[in-house]
Amino acid sequence: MNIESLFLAPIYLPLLAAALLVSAKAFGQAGKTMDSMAFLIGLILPAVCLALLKPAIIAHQSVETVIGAWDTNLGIHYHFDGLSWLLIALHLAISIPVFLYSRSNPSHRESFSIIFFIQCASVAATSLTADLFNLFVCLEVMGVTSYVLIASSDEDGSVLASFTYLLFSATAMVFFLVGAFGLYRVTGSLSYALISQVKNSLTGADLIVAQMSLTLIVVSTLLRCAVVPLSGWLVGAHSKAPHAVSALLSGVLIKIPLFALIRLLLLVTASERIGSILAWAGGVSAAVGILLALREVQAKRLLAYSSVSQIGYVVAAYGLAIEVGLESERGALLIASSLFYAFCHAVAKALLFLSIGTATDALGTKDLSKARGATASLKGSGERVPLTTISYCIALFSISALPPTLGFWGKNMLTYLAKGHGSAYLLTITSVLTITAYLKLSVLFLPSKRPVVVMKTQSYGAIHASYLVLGLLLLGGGVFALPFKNFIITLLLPLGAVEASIMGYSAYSELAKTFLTLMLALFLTAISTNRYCKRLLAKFPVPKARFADLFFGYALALSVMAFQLVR
Amino acid sequence: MKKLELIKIVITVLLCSLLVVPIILSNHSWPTHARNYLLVNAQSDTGATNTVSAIYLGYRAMDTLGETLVLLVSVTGTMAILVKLGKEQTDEETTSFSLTPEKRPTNRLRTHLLETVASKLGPIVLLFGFYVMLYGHISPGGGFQGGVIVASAIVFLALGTEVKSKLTSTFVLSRIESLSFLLLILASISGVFFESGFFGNPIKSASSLSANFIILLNIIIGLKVGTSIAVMCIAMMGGSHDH
Amino acid sequence: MIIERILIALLFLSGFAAIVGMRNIIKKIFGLNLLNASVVLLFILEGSRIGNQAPILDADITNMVDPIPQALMLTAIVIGVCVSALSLALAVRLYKATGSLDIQVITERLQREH
Amino acid sequence: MNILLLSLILALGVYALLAKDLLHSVIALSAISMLSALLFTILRAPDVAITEAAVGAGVSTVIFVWAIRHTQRRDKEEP
Repeated sequence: MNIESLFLAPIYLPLLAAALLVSAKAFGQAGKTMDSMAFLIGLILPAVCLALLKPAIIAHQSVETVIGAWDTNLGIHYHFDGLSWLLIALHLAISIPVFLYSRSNPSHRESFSIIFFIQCASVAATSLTADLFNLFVCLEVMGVTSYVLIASSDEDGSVLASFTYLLFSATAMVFFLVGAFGLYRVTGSLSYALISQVKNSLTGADLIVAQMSLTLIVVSTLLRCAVVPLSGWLVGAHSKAPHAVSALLSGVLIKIPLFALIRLLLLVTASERIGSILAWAGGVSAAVGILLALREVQAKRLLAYSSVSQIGYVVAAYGLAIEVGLESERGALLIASSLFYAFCHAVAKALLFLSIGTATDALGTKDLSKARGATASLKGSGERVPLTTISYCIALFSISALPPTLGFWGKNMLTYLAKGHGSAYLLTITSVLTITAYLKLSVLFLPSKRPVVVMKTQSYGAIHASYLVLGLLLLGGGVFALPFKNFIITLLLPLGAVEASIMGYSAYSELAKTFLTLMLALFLTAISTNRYCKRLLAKFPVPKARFADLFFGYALALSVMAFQLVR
Repeated sequence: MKKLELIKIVITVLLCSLLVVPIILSNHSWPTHARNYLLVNAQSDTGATNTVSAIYLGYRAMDTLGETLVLLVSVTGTMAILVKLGKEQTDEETTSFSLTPEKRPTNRLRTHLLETVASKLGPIVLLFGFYVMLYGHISPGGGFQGGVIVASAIVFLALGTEVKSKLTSTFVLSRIESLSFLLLILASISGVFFESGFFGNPIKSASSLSANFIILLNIIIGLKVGTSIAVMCIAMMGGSHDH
Repeated sequence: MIIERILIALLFLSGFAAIVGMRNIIKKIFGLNLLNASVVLLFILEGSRIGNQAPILDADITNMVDPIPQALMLTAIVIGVCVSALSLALAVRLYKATGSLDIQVITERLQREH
Repeated sequence: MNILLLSLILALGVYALLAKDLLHSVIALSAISMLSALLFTILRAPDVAITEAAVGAGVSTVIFVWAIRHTQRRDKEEP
């Protein structure tokens, strides 16, 4: 087995699992054993393959190959390096516990697993591909699986959320195709390396066409990441989906396209302008997302708004890294911390969605103004150890950047590195507001005087297994944060980054800052529970995203980016 | 309020058109080196004389796999929705397309035109579909196109025959579909064990046989596409409850 | 040549305007279909400018059209139809749930239930 | 010839979007697919023509008609 075959394993093994499940379903053989076998083939074996690849990755083997060993001008290029390894590892780290969790919900079991495994394959393919049209196909597979998974929820609004997301992103994908047309026409190729070779020597009208095509491609891909003018679809989709799907979508799927895009952005000239826009867009996303989350009274919608806010951190660091350039030490550190924070947020948000989802199911309501006493309800429904509450607390600590969790390192390192840029201020304000928003969410677990409501009883074995994996990742990551960080920096070296270490920085020196942030957040919470303040807040109108507004945001993003690039 | 909405829509369309129209109108000459390469090498590389097939199932077979996955997922999703709808709706909502002859309005007139024509046309269309599928590497056509034609033939047969035949039962069709999907995945993985890599042509070295891999993929994709589209169409016409 | 491109651009824009502006969700899906059709037309039209023979390697072929856009468009057509099939199924479910095809009415009725 | 076909396609497209009867729109879309297939044959793209005729005019029309059967045929503005 050579390195390419091992690297492609996360694509074809889940597909094999899906194919086995399809056959089992058609022949009436589907059941728990089949499901477990698919789990082994589709998720555990790829993880083993990744572990086998680790020595090669640490030795900085970066292979660019053509699928099927065809001619370089025609075949599809795939790129195997540290970045793709990290992205696939991130996805597996979330999808294994999510799959375990989903086994607790037996309805539509077979179709769910089939689509889940196809989505796994598409995520791996997206993080590996270095071909424009193949990226289009991978994004479409990822999108179609998301639409179906969102619509598989029994909730009423889920169909509308899925439909809105579908129409918005399908339209954007047509724009992506137009962009691919423009680049193919001007450069005569579809693989990133060949495109950048020709594009960097263009002049005049051809250059403008190429830049506009690049804009269409970048903005259409960023749509999947829900950066602010493009984020209108996210809240409905992620709050109405089944809990396991929400965890996966919010945790991983909004980040993969962003990092898949970096292969293209690093190659073309003038991408630092895209970077500066992204840095600002990230800061604005963070602030806007958290402000909307503060207004929200539904548990899952609050989490979804917080996803918009947290992806803002990732995008801001990512944009700054591209603006500075990966050759510089700061750029290398920034891109590493962006990926590091993506990891922190993915694990924490997945755990939050799973625990809050379980808690609201047990309570039977999602309304934060009414729901209290989730721990008691969970106990009533058959949970012996209050692991839901405990894991919620761990995730809360991580997402509010409190020690000793992974998020403490991730967020502080990121804001430290972003210092000096305007959006860093927005990020600092956001971290205060994030704690306030999550304190508001925590009322779910406060004890209640009312009698305990028990909706249904169920077994918590699979659910607890998934909590354990995610919770241990957060706590263990907190302990081994620095080695982990250095590992990421080493893996990203083949991207053109330089060897850089973050020696002068220790997050513990910022404990005072964390303490200050926490105090400020508590103060804000105290104020906001005040009656006058509540009345004042209620006067602000709630923004209602209509369908046309989504496209308005899209057009805005397009024109801002095109103006920056063509100018 | 309504005016504001309208202004927003107009601005959106204008901004997007500002970006898209220059790309569409650009006058750069179309690149030729890929075509020139294919003109010389396509047949020796893949064994197919139809260069579109050579790209579709050879050079860019990965895209085709993705496309098949999109089809699979969207058919699965549509079927799930159909099943949900089928549970909710009562039997009074019959359509003129309905598969069961008693429910068809044409049946009341006793013309039998649709049944007769469809049942005679079905086998011919089926044969044509298989022709398009099998000769995709040397003439226009291929697995996907042939598969869609096969699907329409199956729908014709389902419309035409009043007796349920095995070919038109969704039960059998979905079994064929699942097996051909499994075969497709196995065929694409096979290259990993034959040194040619994922989606490589495992029988590339035997030059006289190299077109066989494309023929094989054409047949598998054709069966997969044909059966899944046929299952979806039959389900939409209300014939999915036969098992 | 320029007229053909303008016609395709107009087709694209009318489809896009329908997606953004029409209130009927099935009309929106029609718009998506037109959008897809225009891109397919664009690729094939421009790709055929460099030759005058179909891309099938017969004995006397010298000047064939570019087969790459054709192969790409096969994929794009199929993906487009799959996506619109799925969106239609969702639209039917929305209609069954709310009794309307108007996006604003659907949104309001679904929000009211909360 | 190309211009003629393209302007027919454009006209049918606009009609499909403006027609009050959704079934008429579906027929117009189906006609667009057939005309596109014709255009593809003229442009030496037989494979795309077959696909467009089979998928665009065949399968997607069936799905559209199914959807309209299960919803409503007329596009009426609601207050």
